[in-house]
Amino acid sequence: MLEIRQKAKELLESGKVKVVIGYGKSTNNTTRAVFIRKPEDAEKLVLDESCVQNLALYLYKHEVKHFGKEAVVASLPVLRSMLQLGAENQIKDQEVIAIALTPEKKVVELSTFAEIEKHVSLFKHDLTAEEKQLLKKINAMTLEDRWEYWNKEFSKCFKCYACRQSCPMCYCPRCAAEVNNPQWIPVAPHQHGNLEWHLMRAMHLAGRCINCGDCAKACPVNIPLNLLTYQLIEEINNEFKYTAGTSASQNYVLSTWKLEDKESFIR
Amino acid sequence: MKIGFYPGCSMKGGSREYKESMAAVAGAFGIELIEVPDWNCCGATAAHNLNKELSLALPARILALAEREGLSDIVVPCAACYNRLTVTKHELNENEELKNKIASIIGMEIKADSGILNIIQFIEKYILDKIEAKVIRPFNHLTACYYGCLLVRPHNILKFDRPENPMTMDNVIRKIGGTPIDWAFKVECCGAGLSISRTDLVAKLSGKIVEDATDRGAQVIVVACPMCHLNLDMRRPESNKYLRKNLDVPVIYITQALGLAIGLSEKELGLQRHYVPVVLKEKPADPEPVKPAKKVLQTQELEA
Amino acid sequence: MSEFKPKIVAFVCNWCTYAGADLTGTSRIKYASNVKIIRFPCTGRIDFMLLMKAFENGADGIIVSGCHPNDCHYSTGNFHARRRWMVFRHLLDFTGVDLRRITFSWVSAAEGAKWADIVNSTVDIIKKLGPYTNYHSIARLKEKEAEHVGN
Amino acid sequence: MARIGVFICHCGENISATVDCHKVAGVTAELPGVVHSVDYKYMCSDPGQTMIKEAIKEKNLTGVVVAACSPRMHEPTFRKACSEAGLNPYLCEMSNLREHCSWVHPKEEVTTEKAIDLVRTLVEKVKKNTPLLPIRVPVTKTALVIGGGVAGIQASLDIANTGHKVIMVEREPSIGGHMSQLSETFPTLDCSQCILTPRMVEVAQHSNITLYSYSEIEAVEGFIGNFKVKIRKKAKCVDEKLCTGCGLCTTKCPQKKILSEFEQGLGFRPAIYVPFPQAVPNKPVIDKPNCTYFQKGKCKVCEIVCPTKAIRFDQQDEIIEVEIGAIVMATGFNILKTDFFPEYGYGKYKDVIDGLQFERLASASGPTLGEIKRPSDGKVPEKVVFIACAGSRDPAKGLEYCSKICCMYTAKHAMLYKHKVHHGTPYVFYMDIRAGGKMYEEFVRRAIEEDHAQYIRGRVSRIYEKNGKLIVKGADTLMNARPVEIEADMVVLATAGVANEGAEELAQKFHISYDAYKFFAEAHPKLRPVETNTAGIFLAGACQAPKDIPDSVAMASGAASKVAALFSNDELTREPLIAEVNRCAPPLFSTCTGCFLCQSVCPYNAIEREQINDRNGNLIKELSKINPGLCQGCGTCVALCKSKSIDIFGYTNSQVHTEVMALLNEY
Repeated sequence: MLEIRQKAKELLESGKVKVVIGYGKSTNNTTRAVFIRKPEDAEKLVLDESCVQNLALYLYKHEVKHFGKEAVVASLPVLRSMLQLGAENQIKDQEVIAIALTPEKKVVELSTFAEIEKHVSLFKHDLTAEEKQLLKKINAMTLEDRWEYWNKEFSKCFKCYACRQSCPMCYCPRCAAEVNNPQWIPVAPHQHGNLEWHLMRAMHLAGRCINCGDCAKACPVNIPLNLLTYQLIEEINNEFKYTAGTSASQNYVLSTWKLEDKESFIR
Repeated sequence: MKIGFYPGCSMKGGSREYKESMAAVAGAFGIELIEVPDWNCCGATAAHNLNKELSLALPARILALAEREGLSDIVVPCAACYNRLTVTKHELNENEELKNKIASIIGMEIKADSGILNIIQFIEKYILDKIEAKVIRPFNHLTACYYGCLLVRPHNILKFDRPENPMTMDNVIRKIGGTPIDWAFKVECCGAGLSISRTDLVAKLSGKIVEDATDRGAQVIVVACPMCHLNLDMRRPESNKYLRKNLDVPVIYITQALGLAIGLSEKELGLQRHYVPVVLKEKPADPEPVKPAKKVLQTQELEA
Repeated sequence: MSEFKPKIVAFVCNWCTYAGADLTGTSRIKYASNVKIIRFPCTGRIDFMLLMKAFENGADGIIVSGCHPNDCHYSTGNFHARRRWMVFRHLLDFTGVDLRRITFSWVSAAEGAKWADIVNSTVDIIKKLGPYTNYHSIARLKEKEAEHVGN
Repeated sequence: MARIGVFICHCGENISATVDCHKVAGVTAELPGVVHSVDYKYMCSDPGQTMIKEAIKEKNLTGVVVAACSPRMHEPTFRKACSEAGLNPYLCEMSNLREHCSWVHPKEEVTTEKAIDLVRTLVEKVKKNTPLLPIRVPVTKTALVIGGGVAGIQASLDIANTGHKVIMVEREPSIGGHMSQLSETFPTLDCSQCILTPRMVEVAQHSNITLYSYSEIEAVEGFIGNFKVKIRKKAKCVDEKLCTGCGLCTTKCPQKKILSEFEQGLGFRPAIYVPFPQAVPNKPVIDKPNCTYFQKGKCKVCEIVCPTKAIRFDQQDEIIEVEIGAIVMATGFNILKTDFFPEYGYGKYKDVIDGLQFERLASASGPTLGEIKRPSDGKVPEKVVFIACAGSRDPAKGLEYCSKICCMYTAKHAMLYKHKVHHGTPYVFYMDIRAGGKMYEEFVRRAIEEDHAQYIRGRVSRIYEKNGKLIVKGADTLMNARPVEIEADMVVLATAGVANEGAEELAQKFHISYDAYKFFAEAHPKLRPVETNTAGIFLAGACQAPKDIPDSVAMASGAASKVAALFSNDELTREPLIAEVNRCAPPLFSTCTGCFLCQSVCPYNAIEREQINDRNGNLIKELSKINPGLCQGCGTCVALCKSKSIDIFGYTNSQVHTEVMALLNEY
């Protein structure tokens, strides 16, 4: 924790960055994102297991950007988000400095995508055992049951869009859900509108989700909607050997193709 | 490991040594051959000329029996049987209606989904990758691999090797330290079914095969079909008479060659059963330098 | 009660399948009238949202069809579509949408007979499956019908 | 408020036989926004079109739906009619009641119901249509011809003679292609070189033709009328301006034993060489991999002997960018040169050769100066066996198609052989003799009757060497499959004609389609044989399928006339059915977020990056922008765009969405 503060201090003092995005204390011992702009404030930074939010979310927000050059306390999901955001031209190479921890918990400063890619490759990023377990459980259900299961879940949704707001990959200034000509997604939170919203969200994140799970954490009614995109992570990996958030230079899986792509399902 | 086995008539008679050597080799690799119970004639060679349904029903019954035993792979050493079984499997799977009809004729359920392996496919699938380790007496002879007709034809159904220029057996021989020769008659007709009715023809056809092999320095002819063996081996006196030569190149089964290489005894392999005594000459120390195939054509002479 | 008449929407590309369906007509091959075709420039244009819209609005089955690989008039649209469909199918299956209700096919401008066959076989499948009440019930069709009048 | 006119066509009986057109008209008349709805016997007829025009004027319609045949048939007709009546043509839509309804369904209630649904759908769509203006693009009146064989030569000359510029690109050091390798040509037996070389010279001298020999296509972008092509001019290591083509270097080059590609490996050439005496351009190139200097670092003999000091060892490949209006592909074919049939011993026996090699043996300029001598020992072969269909028409072992030219050139070979070796006997194994063509059958008869070529109908199973002879084993199917055995001195395989090396990559570079055998695909097998599916790119010669000389030349002239027709306009108009990225007021500028995931889906590289800067030139935002010239309107980007920022005219999101709604909701 001290090292982090030290590093943040340095960066701000040297003027290398203008703002450090990190975690700070919040009410009833939770943590929240803080934006440190003065070296002395570096003391406010904390880093413990309660620091789970994906801070990549703030990197491209113009409210933060206008402070000037950013550094971010970067957990693995943040780094992977950064790579994917890089691949999608939302942040540029060397635009943001990542303050990350090596597997040996040493603080390192990563300033280029290349460094981040190298760093990320040190960790194996896979779904957690329980995530896999859940997926297995759902996949084991009959079609009917799966339909029932998800509609039960979706029926809880009241379209607060917290999932969208918490997702670093949902950066569109106007989400398709807001398009009203044509009205793709019904506004009212009825069952069908919810289904369409969640399917669309999953499709739009297909091949882009870096499984930080913030969408599910953000959901006030606890819909396990991260599973939708996780399932696709698995499938896309099987089909195309592609994983989002591993490189800032790879082409988007759904805007490329191979002649030998499977088409057994096509008559 | 247990694998289905359809002997067919010849394994019980003329070519017992084929079966013996095969069992011996299989055993050496821990493979048990389960004979298809209550099997019947495969219908070669006459049935398919006389009655199509009969020619399908006979092999169909064999397949059905094998299925009943739960044998997923059946090895069929005789090329003629192999051909009949495979063709039948193909025709039944092509035509659901026909399949049902045949099923009703033999009065048995039939899926026709079991794998049918000729001896070479059998070796390739279950033995080839393990063999080099086991070779203790390399098969160091100039070898003419003789495939005959039924092993590789009709290609569109068997989908096995190149009908006019098969090489699979040559590869097996190479694996056991042999030197397959490049010769011209590896798929020529041996006379096959005429062995009884037109000995004269067989003498002539087989004679040419043996002659070409000998001319190209073969020290042994290796076959994978009882009928071929019969004609090249038993009919040797006749063919020699036709050729006015005295050719004594021995003819052995691929399984016997394998057996020898992994050190099984001549007895186990039934070598003593052959008509032409199996005397295997060693390959000469430095053989005729086999000219490498050259695409490049020398044209000095031309320009002269 | 009257027998079930499936509603089937076909999303097809202009250059291959639409032309193929034209050929079915010119060769007077008959097929079930349950299917109605919507024309797109290319399978690559077909938005996955439209498939959901079709189900929402009462379709019991969907056909999506375009040019065979390498035939695409735009050279690669169908390849991109192929990937998109693959992923979308995985998602639908995962959420319990019945994939048997969506037929994907390649039908070239020369395959009039194939088009008829695709339609008829799809209609048969859907007849077996019956109306897609699962989806329609949550889509609250009846209440919505009013909404669409005139827009 | 929309004012839609609906016009139901009976198409004589074609539609009205199974669809109650009158009812359809009646029902659609009730649809909201429909102010006019009629049915008529022939809408496409003159009175029919007049009905539409008048209705447009009288009821000042804002949209028209013609429910008749397939839009692929008559959409242009009716759109034209509308524009003549002052209605923007893109406010007219067609509903396909014939091909998609009346012809495929029986006469019954549901068929009429379906018709109504189809019409209603288009009515709803047309309400969302917007007036569009056709896109005008200029035409660069320069043609690119790829390949300098007889087809390329013909195409270039024809185009050049219409007064347009031509750029010809040839991969080899000289133009001429396969035809320059041939000895004589069927059915006239006139010398190939004699008829070709004058044409080659013409190309070299034509003021409208720029020739890039020893060059290849690096990259292509753009579209009809406006292609941009990068040509890689491979380093010849010879300064063409200085070189006089005296040939001293080629005679002095110490490297002499390099197999000559032109002689099909039957002769040699030095490392600095011209492929053949009549080459165009007649200037040598250095074959780096075989040049002593490039491999060992010393030699430079050519440099020393060159009287004009034209040798440039340091010459680099050069990339030339050209602007092109139309492209003719004339990349030709090749023959299957492989040990394709091990049983025929090609590559194993020196005296088993292929057709092109025989051409060189028979050619007066060939390695044997036209004497038929067999490669192995230079003896004159007494018996020569020619095998037709070596690879062609053989699904089991070879290719399924017929190579078309082999029957004829095999007959020619047999003849040439007989003419040169009077006491010799040519044998020809064949499946069928395919001699369709002017004077072709007569030619083959001559080979058989006058030159006594022994034609044997049957296949060869095997060729093997036995005491100096090639034993050819086959069957004579006309003698109920009697086995035939011929002791030949030489065997000539008429190996199949196949697509040229690199054809596939080239096709992908140009976005043209190709068949399973990698031959380029024509737009329509009968009606558009010289066009490709990519506008502005045409085909000539054997790159489309194996062809003989007359066919190749005819096709080349066809392609040339297509190019000339295209160049007869200064401007092309294109359908405005293209995609567009939305724009809106600052600070958003567009709902596009500039993720540029759409860039790689575009088959035409039409999606560009636009930078929005503030007045001090600082970047505010990067957005996608679609080049209307390049966009062909596939719409793949539209479906991909997550923020729905891209839309495509004619198939807009709101249009297709409405169609789905309308199609399914009867009301």
